[in-house]
Amino acid sequence: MRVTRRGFFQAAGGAAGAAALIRGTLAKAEQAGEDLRRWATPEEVLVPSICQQCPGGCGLMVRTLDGEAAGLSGNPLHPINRGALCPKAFGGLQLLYDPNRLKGPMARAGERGRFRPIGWDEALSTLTARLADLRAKGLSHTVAILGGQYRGYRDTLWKRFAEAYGTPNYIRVRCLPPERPALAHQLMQGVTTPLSYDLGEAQFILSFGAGLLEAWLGPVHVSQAFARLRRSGERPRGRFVQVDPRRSPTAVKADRWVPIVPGTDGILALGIANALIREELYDKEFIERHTFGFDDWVDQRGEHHEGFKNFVLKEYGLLAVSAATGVPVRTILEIARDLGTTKPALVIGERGPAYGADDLHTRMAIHSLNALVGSIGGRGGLLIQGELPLSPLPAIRQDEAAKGGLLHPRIDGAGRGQYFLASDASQALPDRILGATPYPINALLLFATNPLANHPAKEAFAKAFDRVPFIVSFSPFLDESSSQADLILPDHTYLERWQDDQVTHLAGFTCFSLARPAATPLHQTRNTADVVLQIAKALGGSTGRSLVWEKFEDFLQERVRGLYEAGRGYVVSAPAEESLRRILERQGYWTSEFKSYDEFWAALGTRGAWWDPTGLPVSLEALHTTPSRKFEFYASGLKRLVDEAVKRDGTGEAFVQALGGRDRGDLLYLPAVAIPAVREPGAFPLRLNTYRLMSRPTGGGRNQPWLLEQPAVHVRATWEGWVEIHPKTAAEVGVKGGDWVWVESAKGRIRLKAKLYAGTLPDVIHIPLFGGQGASPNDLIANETDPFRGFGLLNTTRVRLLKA
Amino acid sequence: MSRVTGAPDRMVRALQWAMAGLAVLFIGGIVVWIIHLIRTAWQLQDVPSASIGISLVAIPVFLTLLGVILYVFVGLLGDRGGR
Amino acid sequence: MADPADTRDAALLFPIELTGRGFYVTVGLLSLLILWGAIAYWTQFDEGLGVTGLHQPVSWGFYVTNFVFFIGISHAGTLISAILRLSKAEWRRPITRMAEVITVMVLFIGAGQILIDLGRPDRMMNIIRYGRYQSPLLWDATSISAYLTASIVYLYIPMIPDIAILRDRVGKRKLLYTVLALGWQGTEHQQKVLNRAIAIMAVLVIPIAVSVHSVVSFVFSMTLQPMWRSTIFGPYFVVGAIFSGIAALIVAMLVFRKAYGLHGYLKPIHFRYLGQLLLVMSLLWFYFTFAEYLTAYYGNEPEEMHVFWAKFSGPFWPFFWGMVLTNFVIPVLCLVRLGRRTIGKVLIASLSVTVGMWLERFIIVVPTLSNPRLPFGEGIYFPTWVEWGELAGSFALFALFFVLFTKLFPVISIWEIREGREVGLKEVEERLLTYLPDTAEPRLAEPERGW
Amino acid sequence: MALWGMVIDLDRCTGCQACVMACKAENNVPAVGAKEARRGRIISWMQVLTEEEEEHGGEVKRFLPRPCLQCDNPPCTKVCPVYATYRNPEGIVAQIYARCIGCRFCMAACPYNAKYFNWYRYQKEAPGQNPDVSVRSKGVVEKCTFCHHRLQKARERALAERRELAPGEYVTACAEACPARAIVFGDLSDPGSEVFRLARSPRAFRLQEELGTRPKVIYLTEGEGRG
Repeated sequence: MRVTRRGFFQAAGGAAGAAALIRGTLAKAEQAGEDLRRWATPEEVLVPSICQQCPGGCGLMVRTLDGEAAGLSGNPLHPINRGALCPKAFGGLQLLYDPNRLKGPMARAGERGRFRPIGWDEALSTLTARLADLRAKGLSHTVAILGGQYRGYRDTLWKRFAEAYGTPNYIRVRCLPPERPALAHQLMQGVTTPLSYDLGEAQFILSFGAGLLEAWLGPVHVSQAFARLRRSGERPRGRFVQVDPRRSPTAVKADRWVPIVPGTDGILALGIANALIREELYDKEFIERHTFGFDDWVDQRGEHHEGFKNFVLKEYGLLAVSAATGVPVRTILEIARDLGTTKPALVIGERGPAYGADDLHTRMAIHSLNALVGSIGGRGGLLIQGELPLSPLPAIRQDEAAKGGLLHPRIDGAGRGQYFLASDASQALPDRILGATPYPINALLLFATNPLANHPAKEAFAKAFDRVPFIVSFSPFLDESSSQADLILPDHTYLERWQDDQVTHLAGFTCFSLARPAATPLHQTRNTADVVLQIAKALGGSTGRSLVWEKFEDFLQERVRGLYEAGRGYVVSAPAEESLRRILERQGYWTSEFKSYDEFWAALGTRGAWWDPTGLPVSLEALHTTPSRKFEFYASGLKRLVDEAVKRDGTGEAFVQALGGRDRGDLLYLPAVAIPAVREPGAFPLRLNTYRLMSRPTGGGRNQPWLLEQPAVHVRATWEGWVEIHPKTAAEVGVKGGDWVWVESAKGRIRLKAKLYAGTLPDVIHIPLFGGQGASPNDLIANETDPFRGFGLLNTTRVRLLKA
Repeated sequence: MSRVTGAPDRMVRALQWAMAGLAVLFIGGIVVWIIHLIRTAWQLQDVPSASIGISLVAIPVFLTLLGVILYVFVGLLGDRGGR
Repeated sequence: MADPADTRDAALLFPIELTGRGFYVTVGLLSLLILWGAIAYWTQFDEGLGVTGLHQPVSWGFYVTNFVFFIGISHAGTLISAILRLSKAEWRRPITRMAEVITVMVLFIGAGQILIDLGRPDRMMNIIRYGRYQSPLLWDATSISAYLTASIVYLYIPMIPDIAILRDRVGKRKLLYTVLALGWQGTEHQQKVLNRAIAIMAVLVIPIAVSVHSVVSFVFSMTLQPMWRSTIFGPYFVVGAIFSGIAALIVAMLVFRKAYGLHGYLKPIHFRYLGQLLLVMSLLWFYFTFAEYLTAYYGNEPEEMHVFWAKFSGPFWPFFWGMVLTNFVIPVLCLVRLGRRTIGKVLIASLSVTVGMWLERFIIVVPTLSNPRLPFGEGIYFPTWVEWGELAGSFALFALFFVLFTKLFPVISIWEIREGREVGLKEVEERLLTYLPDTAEPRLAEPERGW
Repeated sequence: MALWGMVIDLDRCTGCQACVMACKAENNVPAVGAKEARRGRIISWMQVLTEEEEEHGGEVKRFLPRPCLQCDNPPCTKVCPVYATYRNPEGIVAQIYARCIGCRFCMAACPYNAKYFNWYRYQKEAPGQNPDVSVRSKGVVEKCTFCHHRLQKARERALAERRELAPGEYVTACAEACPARAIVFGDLSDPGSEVFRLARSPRAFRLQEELGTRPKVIYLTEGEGRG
């Protein structure tokens, strides 16, 4: 027999009520009646929401009982995840019910780190007064907004706010370089929208260190594609090779794990290219018709340029490649043969953090393999993402204050000089705040980011924070960064607020997700998007004029109208209904399911997403918008940028230097990765590799016990961080599994539990980014910065081990 | 030889028979319990044969024990009565 | 029958009549240990079994080890005394009572271990209300309650004449002794009833005792777990039980011999005989152990071998080799020649076996659990202060029960000693004669027809 | 009568633990905390085990999600002294928390270590829990129930709508969450069901098949091979 808790109380309440009546005590009977209402079967409603634990953007169904969230599952209609979820999603419940959440706004009381609760009115007026004051003094550019990991209209809103208010400093602080699209794709194909990988339709996948099945873009979407690759039913089992210094769970699932010296992925890619060319396994038709710079060529001025083919054959002999990468020649040949003979094959070169010192050319080298096998623009290859037909925003009418502020360069230097091509340069940011170059920062707004814990330059950030007189945090938690704030205006957690999501890594369709609040807010928190609108209104001027919406909900409703009016796409619905519509559409009929926009809006709110599974521009022309209208092995777009930079005085030279210097000649524009000289081990003989766990949500998830308790399965770990050491290496320093070890780099040292893991190169140790107890690898990472894109290099640090 | 006893004879005898009664109750209880277990196993069709099999050994053993106890009580106490 | 005025065995009544400082000190010390155990149990009851060192997968540890160990010790007793009685070994007379007391006391403690081990002791009655005979635990419950009943009866019946002596001789606790003596006057009928009852019990108690320890072993061998699923576990456990029982009995005898000055009753010869019995059991135990491990090793089944190597050279090697040392090497070395210093050697051997048999139970229970069939982490088990406390408390409680018993009843059967003097000598002589060839008319036995 | 079973395709499984966390959220399985976890007391009805290659110094070879295997011949139910665990007519091995005395015999008897014990009272009733599943007290054994409460709810719904239980209406939380769709749940006695078909795949095997426990969780091996 089934007795649910509530059912039981209901029964008990009924019995108590009866007993009270028999006794004739009216008051007690009323009390019992009250109990009965309290314990009555609650109203159960499923509300769609969007998981915000990672950039995957999976659709959720939140089970609510009288408005109280009591369970999560995947939204079965949502095209990204089709009802499935990853482990992180379930941590969302614990995030929502975290007992240490901030209960309302807080203001600094005395020194930093001490707080007193305040009301929303006071909090908002304090912030508005401060911002208005700076703006009035012509210092609007000295307000910096640091954003984190989120997408969609919250990003748009902040950007608009910054532009209307008059600060160029809306800076995204994230580990993953915030590129839209990947720079290598932009330079070689000229595309300006993100490309996506059609993993599920590929027959062979070669991945250079991308944690496909762990923390790469959207884990659920990729896992589903992986399952299709392996067992689609209609085709033979697809194969998949993982190049990675570590036998990650992805490598475990791969048919072949290719351990590689960290940072040499580009060299291996060129070695494979060499083998493909030498054995004539490349797609000759594609190369001939759709690429530029493969063979030697002569430019307009009559200068002879060496083509990709001869360059690779000359420079990347297999023996040299094998020596540099540690991958046997035989393996390189086998991979090349597999890659050249299996169609469609797909090469992935978007490892989350940077590959190493020459990251851009490494990515270009890897991407050139996709061109060699002709995997661009077809099924199982690289596809382009369609744009969502959302209603455009009205133009911002900037007043003088805003215009004046925007004339200033960005504090992090992005978009100028050496960071000419970077959209954000967070690694350089703290030093520039500290040095007040080119100007001091007077106010810092932190939204969805915690650089004091999660950024490799966290010490520099801590110092920089000390220099800023006014820091505002919108974090719902008192984390490292928000505890240094002067004012905290806590945001809702994602199950409590209106929000949207626009994911750009989807193969074959475009998707817009909408979430209304699934749970009644537990505390006195407010959706930061609403707060931004409120502040803008209070500030008035061009800020108020540009952000006229009362609530974020209104803003969203206005934007989404574009989807309704686009004349394509669907609000997601049951599979049967959907396939019927698609059959109709193929025959040329598209009809709207809804009579009015209100109906459309309501349906979107109860089903959770809109998508357009058809109408993708997959023609090769659309994919090749370079100057030559072809795939360019020789990136003439980059050449043009460099030429322009050289013509410009002052800042241009820094950019060219950062890229590698003009004396490299054509090598700057070719996917050329220099083979490094053999380095003596020196004082720090081991390399440090940090990686992202499947179980790590955005922000680290320290308030999500389920995830902290079972963070990984390849090692037995729980609650505290660890370092993975090859048994041989461990034996050399006399360390056994479970011992404490010191890991020491030039920057500092941390103590961690050792886990012996044979799945690694012996001279590489691996530390996960883990939100639980124990030291963070960020304390070790030497703050090497990618010289022209401004993000930290996470995997170039050298370390040594000591038994603790 | 005079009997050196401080307690009234009837009370002593009552206590002694009470001990015997206790033994009957205890072992009787165990037997009833075993039968209860068979009944439960039968009702739930939870391998009643096992219960019956075990009880076929267990019940006689307990009854024999009870027999010995009663034999001693009756034998010793009864003899004094006849003195 | 014995004359109550007979004062020869007055020494046996001293502990009951007089109480010295030593008694209070002992009781005090034991009470402290019991207090530790009680605090430990209260902590566990209040907070949960989490206060122990148990975990996933080692879900059984000290308590189950203690359960098997104590139930094993209980064989000391009744089984030995019954066998000696049935075989009419005359040297049994000063030993039987102590053996029987150990059995009863230790059975309570042993059964108690299972209750300590329960996660929900408040639901203990579920075993009675909803018990099911498919579970070996219920076999245990039945078998142990039968054994407990039988042991109490078997302790009580031969004590009746002694209680009568106490009733007549000791000034204290008159009512208790009068009631318990069941009006014993030593009449012929009474003696006949008594002797018959003792004889029946001695026969009855042996199969029950064997069943108890077989059933205890079935708790393990009925599962599918590596190194538990073994057909010889029943006899192996019974042998181990008798082995540890004898050892515990010897230790108890030596303690009371010293404490109550019973040198006159417990002579080296008794220890020599018991020592020889212990030696035989040690060899038998070794034989079983050898057979058990050889089959596992020879079969070389991967899951069994995990457990096997965990015991041989893995984390449990100190326990395993400690067990071999204390159960086999030390006792054999001590007991193989019992010429001089019999008592010392027997004492060392017995203490060694007591420790060794506890280790044996531990090495059976824990390594199997800590090496599961599926690839989990190996679970290493470290007991906490709670488990140590309950172990100490259990031993202390047993000792206290025993000491208190000796304050109420004679620890050596007075009437049996007297009977030995008065009847035994003659009887043995007569019996001995019947063993011998008839010297008067030596003649060959006629071959029976058809043989 | 239905015979509920599960097929886990190891070729699809990526060891991501979505099933593990889905199970915890669905069945109110507590996180036991750092101290308890270090002592080896994590409760994880669904657990992803890793098999290691012995010859390569212990490299992880494959992932093996392990729920309760719901044996048709369960070694755990036999040894329970109080009927707190039994195989119900539809093949689900049930656990009655209110009956369990915490002797842990079933844990010792289970060859798959699928049973877990509440060493302490790890949690109280709190918002966010699933009201369909009771919060276990200290001192009792718990384990995967194939989300039996979902069957009850589905059945009630079907009853209220006066129809038969539709296939696919009752699915466990782990199967529902699995991103690679490696877990398929259904009625093994229904020849039309996917589990019926997959259970007869040439890739199918059962854990510790030689023990004769006849698990109703069936695995499909990795690698080539049809099915």
